[in-house]
Amino acid sequence: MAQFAVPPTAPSHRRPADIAASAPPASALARALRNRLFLAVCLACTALAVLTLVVLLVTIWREGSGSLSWDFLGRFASRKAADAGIKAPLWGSIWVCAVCALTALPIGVGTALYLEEFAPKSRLTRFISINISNLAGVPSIVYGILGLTAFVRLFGMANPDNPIEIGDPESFLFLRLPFGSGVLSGGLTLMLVVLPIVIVSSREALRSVPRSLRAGSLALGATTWQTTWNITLPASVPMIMTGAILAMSRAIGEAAPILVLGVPLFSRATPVNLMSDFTVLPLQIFNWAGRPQAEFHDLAAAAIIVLLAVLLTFNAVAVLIRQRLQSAAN
Amino acid sequence: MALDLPTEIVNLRRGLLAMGAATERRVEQMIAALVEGDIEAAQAVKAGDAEIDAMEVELEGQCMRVLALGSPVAHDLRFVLSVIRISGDFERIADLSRGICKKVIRWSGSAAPEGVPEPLAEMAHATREMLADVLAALADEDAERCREVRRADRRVDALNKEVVAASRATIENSVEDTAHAIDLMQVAQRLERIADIATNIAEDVIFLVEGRIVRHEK
Amino acid sequence: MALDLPTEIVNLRRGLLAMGAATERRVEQMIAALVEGDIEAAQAVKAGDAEIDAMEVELEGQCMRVLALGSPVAHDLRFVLSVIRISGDFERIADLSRGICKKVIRWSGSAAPEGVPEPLAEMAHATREMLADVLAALADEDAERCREVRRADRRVDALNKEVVAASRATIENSVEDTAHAIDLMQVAQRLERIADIATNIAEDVIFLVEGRIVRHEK
Amino acid sequence: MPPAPDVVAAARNAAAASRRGTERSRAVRAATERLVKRALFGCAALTVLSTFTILTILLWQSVGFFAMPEVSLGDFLTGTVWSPLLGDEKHFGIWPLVCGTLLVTAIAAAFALPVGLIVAVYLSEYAPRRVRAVLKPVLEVLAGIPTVVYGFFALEVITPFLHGQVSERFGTYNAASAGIAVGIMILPIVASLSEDALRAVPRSLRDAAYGLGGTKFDVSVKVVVPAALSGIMASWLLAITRAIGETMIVALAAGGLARMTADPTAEVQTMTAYMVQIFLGDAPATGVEYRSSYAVATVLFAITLAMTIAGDLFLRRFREEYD
Amino acid sequence: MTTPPTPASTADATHARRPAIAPHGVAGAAPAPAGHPELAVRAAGFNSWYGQFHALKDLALDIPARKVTALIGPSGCGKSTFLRWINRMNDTIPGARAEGTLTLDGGDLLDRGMDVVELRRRVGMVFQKPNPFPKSIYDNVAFGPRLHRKHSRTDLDELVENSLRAAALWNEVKDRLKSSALGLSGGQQQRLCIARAIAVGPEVLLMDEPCSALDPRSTASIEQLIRELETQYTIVIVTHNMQQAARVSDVTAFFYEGRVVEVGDTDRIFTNPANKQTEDYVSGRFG
Amino acid sequence: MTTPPTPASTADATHARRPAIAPHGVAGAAPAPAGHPELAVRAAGFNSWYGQFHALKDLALDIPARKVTALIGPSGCGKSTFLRWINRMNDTIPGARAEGTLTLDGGDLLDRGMDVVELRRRVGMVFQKPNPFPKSIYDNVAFGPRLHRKHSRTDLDELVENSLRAAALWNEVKDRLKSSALGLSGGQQQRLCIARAIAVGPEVLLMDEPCSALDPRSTASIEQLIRELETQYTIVIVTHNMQQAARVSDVTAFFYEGRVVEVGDTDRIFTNPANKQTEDYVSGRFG
Ligand SMILES: Nc1ncnc2c1ncn2[C@@H]1O[C@H](COP(=O)(O)OP(=O)(O)OP(=O)(O)O)[C@@H](O)[C@H]1O
Ligand SMILES: Nc1ncnc2c1ncn2[C@@H]1O[C@H](COP(=O)(O)OP(=O)(O)OP(=O)(O)O)[C@@H](O)[C@H]1O
Ligand SMILES: [Mg+2]
Ligand SMILES: [Mg+2]
Ligand SMILES: O=P([O-])([O-])[O-]
Repeated sequence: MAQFAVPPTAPSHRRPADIAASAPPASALARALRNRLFLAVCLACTALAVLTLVVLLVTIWREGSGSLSWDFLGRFASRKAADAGIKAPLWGSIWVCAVCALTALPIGVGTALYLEEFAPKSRLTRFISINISNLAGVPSIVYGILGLTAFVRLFGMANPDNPIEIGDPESFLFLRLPFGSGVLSGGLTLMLVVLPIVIVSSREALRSVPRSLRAGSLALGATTWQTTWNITLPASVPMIMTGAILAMSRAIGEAAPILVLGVPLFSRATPVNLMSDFTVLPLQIFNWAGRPQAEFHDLAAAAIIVLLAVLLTFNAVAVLIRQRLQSAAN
Repeated sequence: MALDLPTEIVNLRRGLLAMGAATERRVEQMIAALVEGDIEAAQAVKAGDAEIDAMEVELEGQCMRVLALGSPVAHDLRFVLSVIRISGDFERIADLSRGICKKVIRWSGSAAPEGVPEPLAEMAHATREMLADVLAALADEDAERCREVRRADRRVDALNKEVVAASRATIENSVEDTAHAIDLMQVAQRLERIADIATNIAEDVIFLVEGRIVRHEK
Repeated sequence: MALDLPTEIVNLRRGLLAMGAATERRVEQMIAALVEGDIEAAQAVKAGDAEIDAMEVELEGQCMRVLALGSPVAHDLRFVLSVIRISGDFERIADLSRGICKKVIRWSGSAAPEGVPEPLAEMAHATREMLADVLAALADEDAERCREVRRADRRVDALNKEVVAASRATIENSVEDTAHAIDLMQVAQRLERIADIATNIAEDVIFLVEGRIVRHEK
Repeated sequence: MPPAPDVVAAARNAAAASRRGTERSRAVRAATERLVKRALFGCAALTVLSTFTILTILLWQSVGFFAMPEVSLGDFLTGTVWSPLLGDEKHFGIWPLVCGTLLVTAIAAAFALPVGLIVAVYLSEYAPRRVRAVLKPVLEVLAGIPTVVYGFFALEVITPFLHGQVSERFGTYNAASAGIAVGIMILPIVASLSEDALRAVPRSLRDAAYGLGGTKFDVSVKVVVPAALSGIMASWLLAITRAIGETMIVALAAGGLARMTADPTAEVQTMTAYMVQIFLGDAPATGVEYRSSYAVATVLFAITLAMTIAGDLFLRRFREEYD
Repeated sequence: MTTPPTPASTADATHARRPAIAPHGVAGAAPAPAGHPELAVRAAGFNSWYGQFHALKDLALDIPARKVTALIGPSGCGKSTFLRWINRMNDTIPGARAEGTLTLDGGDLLDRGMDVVELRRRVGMVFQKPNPFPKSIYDNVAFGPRLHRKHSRTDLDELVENSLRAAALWNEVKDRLKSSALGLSGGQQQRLCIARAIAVGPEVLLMDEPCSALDPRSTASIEQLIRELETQYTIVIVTHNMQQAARVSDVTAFFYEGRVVEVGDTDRIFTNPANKQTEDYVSGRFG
Repeated sequence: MTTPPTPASTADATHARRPAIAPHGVAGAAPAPAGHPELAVRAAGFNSWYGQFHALKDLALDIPARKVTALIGPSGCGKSTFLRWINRMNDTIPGARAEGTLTLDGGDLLDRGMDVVELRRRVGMVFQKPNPFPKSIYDNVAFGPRLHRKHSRTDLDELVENSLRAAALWNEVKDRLKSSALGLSGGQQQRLCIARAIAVGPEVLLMDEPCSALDPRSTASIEQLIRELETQYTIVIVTHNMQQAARVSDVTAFFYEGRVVEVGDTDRIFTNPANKQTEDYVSGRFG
């Protein structure tokens, strides 16, 4: 503002109203037109997004609905398109997701609780939070590499060709070291993928609980944990659950990290325990979609329909929870 | 203690009316002393003045407190201001009564002539009546009655003139009565002031009720 | 207009001091009329009373406004209360001066005796001095000076007694002077009241400065 | 219950009643407190551990890779030929893979960032409540669709469309198709996060702008968008990061030919696609090809890490605090 | 308190389309009829609804020009609603509608065809919480003028400076015009918002509890400012603080349950209100 | 204003570990020495910091028992900071520390080994914005008691009822104890917060601008309540509203830049303050 700094005195005595009235007015018509035009652009872009979704869904439905049947869900994969089904990947997905949910939720929420409620304001705390936001940006295929090394091979600490086995391989209670590319490895790997999501959304949920509520509880003589357990957590549970469901739907759709683990592309069995071989739906879709034959593309489309149905259900639940939350708040 | 404006206003009102009653009692005793020569009553008025003074200081302090802590407005504010003014008026009335009583006591010591002249006695009663009326008007916040009090003041003024004329006549008749005649005139003048002050109170009540200053209006 | 408390306080102060000056002028004129027989001055006092009344009503209205809209506390509050009280006192002083002037005018009409007795003139001057002092003390918020004013009141009281005694002597000497002697006594009594009221103002200034009610303390 | 006559008596009764009952143990309370805090810290430590492990693995394997006789770090960082599988003439120059990744990302960003932002502006500023109630879930559905589905979509719809309607030069695998599919994938991320940022702009700012005589356009574009800029930028950076790390779409639609090109019709290979190629194949775990995928992963990790840190800094530096 | 309508506000009270308010600069310039205070805003038989809820009922209120009018009354009595009709901010609220007479300098404010953008230029508004844009101080003030007109660079500089001077903020910010407005204190931010409103050259300034988010010191500075602006602008201020209404306003209107119960000189309302409800409210005896 | 220390607050002012405050129920029961007002909180040579920032400087303040003490002063002068040391809520702020003497009924409040949980039971706090928990009204009030003791069902019912009665809320909520506390109005919520604080049987109630988020009507009800509770509790209230301090308190302390400039009977502070700064502040002439 050089021109203000130089002349030290003599403010002009024109009233703001006079100065404001002195310049030529902007054309009202032009302003109105610009207003309209922008609205048109907005509508076009939004329509494009919606249209994309419609085209996508329609294409998939057209290609996949033909192959869809209860049989399709109940059959194993086959080299012949007509005989192929998704029994193995469907069950694989369910198993893996269960493992993922059971591990990611406690760890993720626990981390969020620690950071929001307990952590002192130290460098370590800051480092942990930065680290988590970085983890959120790590491509999922890199997690695959981590899972491969850490779970499948257990850092090479045990000989994969001569694994240590505890229990009956056909029963549920069976442990093998290293884990190999079984359900447990898959689930834990997905856990790593979605952990940052769970943590971030849980932290957000906890942060949305007003400070004043915590202060109110502490001022009544509650300890930090009593405050957390009685006040903060109950108030944030719906939001945490919404975040968790969205994280799970991400886990269900992930193919890349599972692919890296080296799971068999052809599986003709459903898992019986945490060490069982498995495949997952997205991987099966990838497999079918990558083949040159059109019949397999139809199978892929059918499998996609199943996958999307599962996801839509998840989403619907999340939306429901959120709406309950919103109506409770009002 | 913490301050609750409505309660404080009620307390002020109670205090003011109590002070009014005490003042009225002084005036009654004063008239008893003056008209009936009741020396004891005169003594009582003299002795009781400190009490009235204390009441005034107390009320004034309370008003100050209410103004400082309660920020009254509208009727409340006018009421507090009226309390300040009227309590001062009461104090002045008690003071004037005390002055009259002092004279009465002095007379009783010397060989005083029997009784007071008719117009003075009448004046005393008229004044007393005005005071009673204005106290009632204050208690009821009755502006109409106040206007009557203002009218009544004229009569007291006229009586005062009569007393002065009568005194002069007395003196011119018998010079040895000069001292007493002068005293009587002074008493009359004080009564006239009391009536004036009653009128002022009436005007304050009108202000309190109607929010208009009528003091210097005719 | 909107209300800015500091500005309002300054305005009130200005208004009060102006009223004080106007009152002082009346008293001066009254003394000129009384001591030097300046009838014009007496006329001026009589005519100017309405102006003082107007000033009082104006100041009082302003105080009311400040109290209602500005919620003053501490010194501001005490100041506003003092303005209410002191302006009333000024009005009363002007009223009493007017009373004296009326008498002076009456004398001029009849064949009045030359001059006023020495003690009365002295009383007039002492009273005027008290008033001047208390006005200065008010302007400077000087509590010490106010205490002096309180002391000076005793002298005026003593002079008043002298005047009454002298008047009685006059009457007993020459009955035909009764009327004038009575007038002189009444004038003296009014002067005494003016001095009393100056003392009251002094007490109000002490209250304003120190926040203590000293009115009925000895 | 005795009816308490007034406030003071009730207060006295309350004080008395609060003293009845048995006191809880303070020792137990303190012990619980310590235990819980440690357990939760354990959870938090796990996240650090996982970063640490990733770094160790990537660096360890990369060191192994660069220690092999066929490879040199210099060539890797400056080389413009990537041909790990072609017989004896193996070249490990990372640039073709980086170039492929950037091309696909650029196409995706060019489409998704502006469109996503405009959709966000529409949703937060213009859309009637009912339209918003429909559109918001639609966006969420789009965001929740697995990437493999987009890959399928690219192969089945986008590529035939490009080939048929735009130009014959688009082959079965091409960068444009993959880029557009990635764009569709990140569009909801941009739209949804930007919309959050726009809605976080307090209503009072809009009121102020309307109060000065602004039109809806003025208010949205001149006040609300600038006010939410840091959030919008953060959403863009996150979307780009996701695009760079995207695997399944490019593995399906972009092809497997690593080369330096800016031609959207051309078949390209991205870093992630190369890794898929290796891990799907039967390359021996000790071979140079296998090891090379770790080196690529390291580069990928470094790039995304840089992006996230940049986004973080951006958010921190330019965030406007509204109470 | 009912003043005869100014000539401009004719008797036309029907709701056919009428010409929108007079063009800028003309209406304000017309001198008021001698002997009557100039009227800025006039409401008569004014009703307003939010959906089914009848918020303002048969309201009559005349707001004098170039004075400060305070609207007081208990929460929810419709003060803000009335204020927001004067510059049609209620247009942004779905379901809000009004009927009856509401004029600004005689021009109908309820005309559906009216150019609300121009209206809001003429009627500035200051809100409860200071709401500076997250831009530089300079850009905040220049925002409004830039919307409406093309100013030369030097004109704009002058306009910004004079607006900031008018808002008594210039000396505090002149050395940091380019720094963010969010770095100012609460009181400064509110004065900035006033400068911003002033910069478009309004005739009327509406203020909805402009000090309720501020500490006493900042409040005092804003009150001082309002007093100084009064000669230039017609100011309407909503406040919950009776003392504030008493301090800053010339005219006070007491709202109760959607009606104007009493309106009059502030002095009178606070010393001698005519209505019992007004008396109770200003004495703090309400409820 | 300096009153000799009560016997319990001995001369020990060093900062070695001292026994924590006297066990519950004993300290409060000891009668005050005759002739002196009973002292609840006593600060002397008290200093407090936030990191490097010296927030309270050499503060001396005696807070009488079972009276209302108002802390007034400009924004940022340290009123809240002082208040939050009395129940050690500052422990939750990293970098906050204090030195000097601060005692409650003679027990050292700065003892690091003190059981702050027990302290906060004895010293209740009410915040600026009403902050009821998102639970039922009943559970809000029962929350504190449940933390500290195992009450029988009937005991708890009685406690909840009496606490609500003490907060003058019982009649309004007795038919909907099980419904959410968030459905109450602002003023009711604040009274609920007071009931919640009362339910743990405190001796001292700290209130940090308890009415600043409320409308005048609710404010009046809270002020009324404070006046009624005064005989039972030692109340310390921070307020920006001078009129409020004047209305509710017995003793007023004026804070300025981290020091207590003047403290005394509220009457005196508002009619005849001894200090020029106090006078200026209460007269609204500040700054
Ligand atoms: N957008 C809205 N939709 C529906 N009702 C509304 C809306 N805004 C206000 N109201 C209702 O209209 C009435 C008047 O509201 P308004 O905001 O004008 O009150 P107010 O006098 O400004 O109160 P306050 O002093 O609390 O600001 C209230 O009963 C309120 O509940
Ligand atoms: N958590 C904190 N960290 C650093 N400084 C703080 C913190 N809390 C308060 N302060 C500073 O300490 C000083 C005193 O703050 P405090 O909140 O006690 O003031 P206050 O008198 O209550 O003001 P207000 O009236 O605005 O509430 C202020 O200058 C403030 O900036
Ligand atoms: Mg006396
Ligand atoms: Mg409002
Ligand atoms: O002062 P006065 O005696 O005339 O009332």
